[in-house]
Amino acid sequence: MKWEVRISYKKGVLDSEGESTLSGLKTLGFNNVDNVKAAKVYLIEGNLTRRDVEEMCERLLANPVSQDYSISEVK
Amino acid sequence: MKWEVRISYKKGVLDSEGESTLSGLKTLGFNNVDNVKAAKVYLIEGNLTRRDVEEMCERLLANPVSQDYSISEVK
Amino acid sequence: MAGPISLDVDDTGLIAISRDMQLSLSLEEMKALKSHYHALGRSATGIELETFAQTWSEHCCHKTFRGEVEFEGRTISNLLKTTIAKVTADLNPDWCFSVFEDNAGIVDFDGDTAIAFKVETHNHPSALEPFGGAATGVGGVIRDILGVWGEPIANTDVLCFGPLDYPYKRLPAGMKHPSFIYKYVTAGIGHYGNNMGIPTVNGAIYFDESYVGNPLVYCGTVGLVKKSRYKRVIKPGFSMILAGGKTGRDGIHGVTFASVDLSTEQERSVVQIGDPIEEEKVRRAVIEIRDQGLGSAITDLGGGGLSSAIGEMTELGGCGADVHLERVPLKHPGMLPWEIWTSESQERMLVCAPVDDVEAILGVFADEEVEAVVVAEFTEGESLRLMHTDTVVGEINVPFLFGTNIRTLRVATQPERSFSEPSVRSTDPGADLRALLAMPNIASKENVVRTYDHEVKAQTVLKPLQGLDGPGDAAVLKPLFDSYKGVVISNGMNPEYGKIDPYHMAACAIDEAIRNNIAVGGRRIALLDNFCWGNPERPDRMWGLVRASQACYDVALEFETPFISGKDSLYNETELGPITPTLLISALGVMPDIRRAVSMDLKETGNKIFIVGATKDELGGSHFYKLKGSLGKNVPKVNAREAKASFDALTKAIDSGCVRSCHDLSEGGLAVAASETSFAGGLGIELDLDKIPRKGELSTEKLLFSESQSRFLVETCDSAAFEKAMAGTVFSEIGRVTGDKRLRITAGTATVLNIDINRLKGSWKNGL
Amino acid sequence: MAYKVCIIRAPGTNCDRETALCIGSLGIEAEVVHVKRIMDGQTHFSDFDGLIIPGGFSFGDHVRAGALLGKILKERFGDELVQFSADGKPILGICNGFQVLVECGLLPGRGALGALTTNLSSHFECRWVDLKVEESDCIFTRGLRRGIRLPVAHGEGRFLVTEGELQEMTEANQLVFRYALEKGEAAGGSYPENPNGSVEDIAGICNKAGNVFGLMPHPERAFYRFMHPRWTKSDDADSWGDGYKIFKNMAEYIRR
Ligand SMILES: Nc1ncnc2c1ncn2[C@@H]1O[C@H](COP(=O)(O)OP(=O)(O)O)[C@@H](O)[C@H]1O
Ligand SMILES: [Mg+2]
Repeated sequence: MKWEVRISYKKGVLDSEGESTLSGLKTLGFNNVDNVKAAKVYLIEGNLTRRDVEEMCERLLANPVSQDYSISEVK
Repeated sequence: MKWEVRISYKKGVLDSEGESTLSGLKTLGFNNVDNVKAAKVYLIEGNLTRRDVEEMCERLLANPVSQDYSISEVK
Repeated sequence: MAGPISLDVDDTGLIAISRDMQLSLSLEEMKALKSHYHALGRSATGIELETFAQTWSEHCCHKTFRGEVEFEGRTISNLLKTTIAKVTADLNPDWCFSVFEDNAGIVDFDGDTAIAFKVETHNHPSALEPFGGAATGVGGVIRDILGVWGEPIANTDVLCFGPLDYPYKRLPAGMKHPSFIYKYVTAGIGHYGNNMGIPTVNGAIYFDESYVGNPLVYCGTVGLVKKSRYKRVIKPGFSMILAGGKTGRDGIHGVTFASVDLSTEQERSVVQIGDPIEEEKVRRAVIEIRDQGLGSAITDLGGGGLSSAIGEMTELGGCGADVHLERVPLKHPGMLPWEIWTSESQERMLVCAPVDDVEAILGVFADEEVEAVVVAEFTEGESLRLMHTDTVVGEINVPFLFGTNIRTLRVATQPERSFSEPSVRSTDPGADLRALLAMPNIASKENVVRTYDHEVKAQTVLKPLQGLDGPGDAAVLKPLFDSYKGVVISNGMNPEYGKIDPYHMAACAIDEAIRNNIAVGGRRIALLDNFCWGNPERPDRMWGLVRASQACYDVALEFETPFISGKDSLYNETELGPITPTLLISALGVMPDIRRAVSMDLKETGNKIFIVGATKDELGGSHFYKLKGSLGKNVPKVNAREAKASFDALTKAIDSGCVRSCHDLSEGGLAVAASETSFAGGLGIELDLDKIPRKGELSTEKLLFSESQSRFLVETCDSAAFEKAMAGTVFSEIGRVTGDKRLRITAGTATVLNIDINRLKGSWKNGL
Repeated sequence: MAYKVCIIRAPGTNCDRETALCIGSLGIEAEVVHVKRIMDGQTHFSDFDGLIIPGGFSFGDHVRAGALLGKILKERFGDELVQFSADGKPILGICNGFQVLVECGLLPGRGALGALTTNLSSHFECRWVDLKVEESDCIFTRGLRRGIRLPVAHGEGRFLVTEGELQEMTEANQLVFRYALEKGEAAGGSYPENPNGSVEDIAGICNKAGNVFGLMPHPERAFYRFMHPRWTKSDDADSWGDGYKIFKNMAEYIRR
């Protein structure tokens, strides 16, 4: 099975990478960009249930104070 | 419009984050994980065409020599 | 190509083989191979030809520098030996421990501890993949230090980019914009050094249009060697251990024998992203092996991979070897023997050891979780046998591989160019000064410097930014816990002068590297040369190379500063043309007691300011002229004999304790140096141009902005002591440190400029 | 009896040597121990009188800075470390070590949560900062009153906690260092004085008992005066730097 885990900043936590990418794009002349958010994705393969992957997120991949996670199966 | 850009390492280019996440998960007892790949996602909002976003990838976000990118529209 | 390749063909056939296999071997070289194999009575194998191509490449054997050059009606044979290495041979200092031999130059330091220093370039990969290219550049030079059993303690980096505001429209298709390259090169350097815990303590960033599409990335590493543990012994029966990262299809130049299918083609990436954590583990293991007294020789794997590393080991040992390629741990299954043999995968080292040491060495690697295997055994005789499982895939005669010396002949012709002095005036010297401070080459590099860890290891005594973030002249390290002895690292580079005259450019680069070192208290200086040049097959480029090398000999000899190592990177040309010839001189000094180190920031109101050295009408290639859109003609020239006397005197002054700050005069001349020392100290300064020692008549702007060499601005708390130390040299008291925060320059009673130092600092900080 | 401190390291840890030299020069034996040796059971935390988690990039700082080492310590040795701390033995986490302590739950405190996330500048930064020393029970900062200066060098030092926990920490005097203006008051989030955007300018915190201390700045890079960026201005190159006292306190506390 193949799972995709996406880790993003919690609402209220400033996404500094998104912000600096935004300003970088503007410097390059992309003036129509309004907003950029950055996130991290892990593609995880193995004989794993959704519950396993949830546990991975809770135990390692996401920090509950600063990050949200979402899981989806990749077909 | 909202676009999602995903940047991942090209095949054959070392993905050290994926590798060490894999071994970290194993150390924590997730023995069924076979493979982990890491990627980065940018969610970009603005009055932008797909061509604009492609240009962003080529000029700033991705390095075509070592990274692949894919673009999709988020509805 | 699995099958044998017959070299029994005519010249056209030989050229075709070299071309089709991308061997880059000349017809003469192919003919030498032809007769060699004819005598052997057999065909060559692919892996054998690959080995010759690697070993005889420009990269590995420096064809241009070691070949012959027709120059001004005579033939120079071996430029390296007759200029750069000759300085060292002529001086023959007893403190040089190993020069031009091993992976790095090594000089004495303190008792059993010696210092190794090497600078490399990684230009082409950085043009393609700036982050990975720069990172692997850092990783590669660190391995050069490990490759002399050295413990890396500091990195330097000197970077050259196209202008950051270069118009996108003018970029040829596929070429990356200088700002992209700048961003990712600096990120790659920081990434590797920071992760490995090696401080990046010194460097420079330089901009010029000729670097668009061809950036220069110089990476240097300094390390500590224990002389009693420096071993290079190789004997038949000894084993060779390959340790570190797995071997993959990365960086294999010689593309293709049999046609490759698409999937493998994708795996064979031209660029690599280094893994500093892997190298950090390798570093720990290598140092542990050294300290336990295990192993008999070591080398890194760089260009040419195993083929170069093992080849050189057999040559050093005067023996042969049996190599078992199937034992090499692979990233990509199914790699062909020649791919394994020539792969340039990162983070790998080769350790040689007598059989009795092997278990223990493998154990040390295992402790650090580094994969290590015995890949080869040295044998009696002179045959390098390459095996895959039980098949012999190649057999090479070592003396032939290294002894075949086909001299490359180059022609050097002086290009016809003429230069003239512009008539530019400075109607508003204050405005010109602020504009100069904001020029990218002069402006603060703080935004980059702070992304590098320059403090890790807690040995950095003088840091890249000094006082209130002023630009330091040199870095000082205190690498030993129980000694106050210091290592001093500095650089010099002046591509702008080379546009007028490569000889004086080289002379100035040497002077600058040395005077930066002297400024903080360094002495007993050793030099490294690093040439980045265009295509040496073009006579005009070659002429510049010869002239620059000659200057290296003349000037370094006079300064009594031996070269201990160096490197060249030629063929730096793109469709936009060649790069401006660029010579980086790196200087390695020592000082007996770091507590005497002098930083460049002003210290105390009331102290007197002296200028050391004479100011001349030398603004050719200056930044003032550049600001005004001219190049000029009167390039700065070095009088090394006078300079040496004054440098020695300054060292005496520093040791006497009367020097409170010292800053060298370089781009932008006196006005820029005075601004920097002043805003770095947060104190004002008052100078009188009339008091400057000079040669000839000089207008105000020339006094302010001339880039004459061998000059310093010195703050002293004891004028009498300073004057005594400097007696017999050219120097003069020209002003004092003031309590207000203003830079005030007068010519006698007339005010030339009077500016708030924070405004100057503002221009300087926001230039990039 | 010789006292011994464990300096734990993982692949990518790179400040272990200089940190060991600091504590080692104060008469405490400093042993650098690979975490693998603890996992193999060759060495035990309980053999030591103190623990230091030094700076660096443990496991490449992949996933999050300090996360992998933090979770390994938490899941494999959580009980042991909780006991270690309950026994009153000192634990010091410097930079990456602070990140590890937060990820493994030893800081802010048992069960409570914090995060050290990407700097607001979004990049690694090396600079000296002024620190305000807060009133606390932290055993490492005893006797430190006036502001001090230490270097930081990190890319992920922005400390975050939930509102409620921040209040609890404040009330329990767990805030130890705050980034400050040169004059001494807290930086109020202003850059670069607060180099990473930490809430409340937090640069270092301790547990309630005061024997577990994590900080982003590097005291081992300020052990001697000649490490200070402006030491050349005065003539006391030989004297101690502002980081000395932290190790001195640790040593004295161990010998108490
Ligand atoms: N242009 C040069 N100037 C001075 N020394 C050089 C130059 N090129 C090579 N050398 C010397 O030759 C030795 C071998 O160099 P090189 O082949 O570059 O080694 P490596 O491949 O390990 O970097 C080095 O010690 C270096 O000092
Ligand atoms: Mg080498």
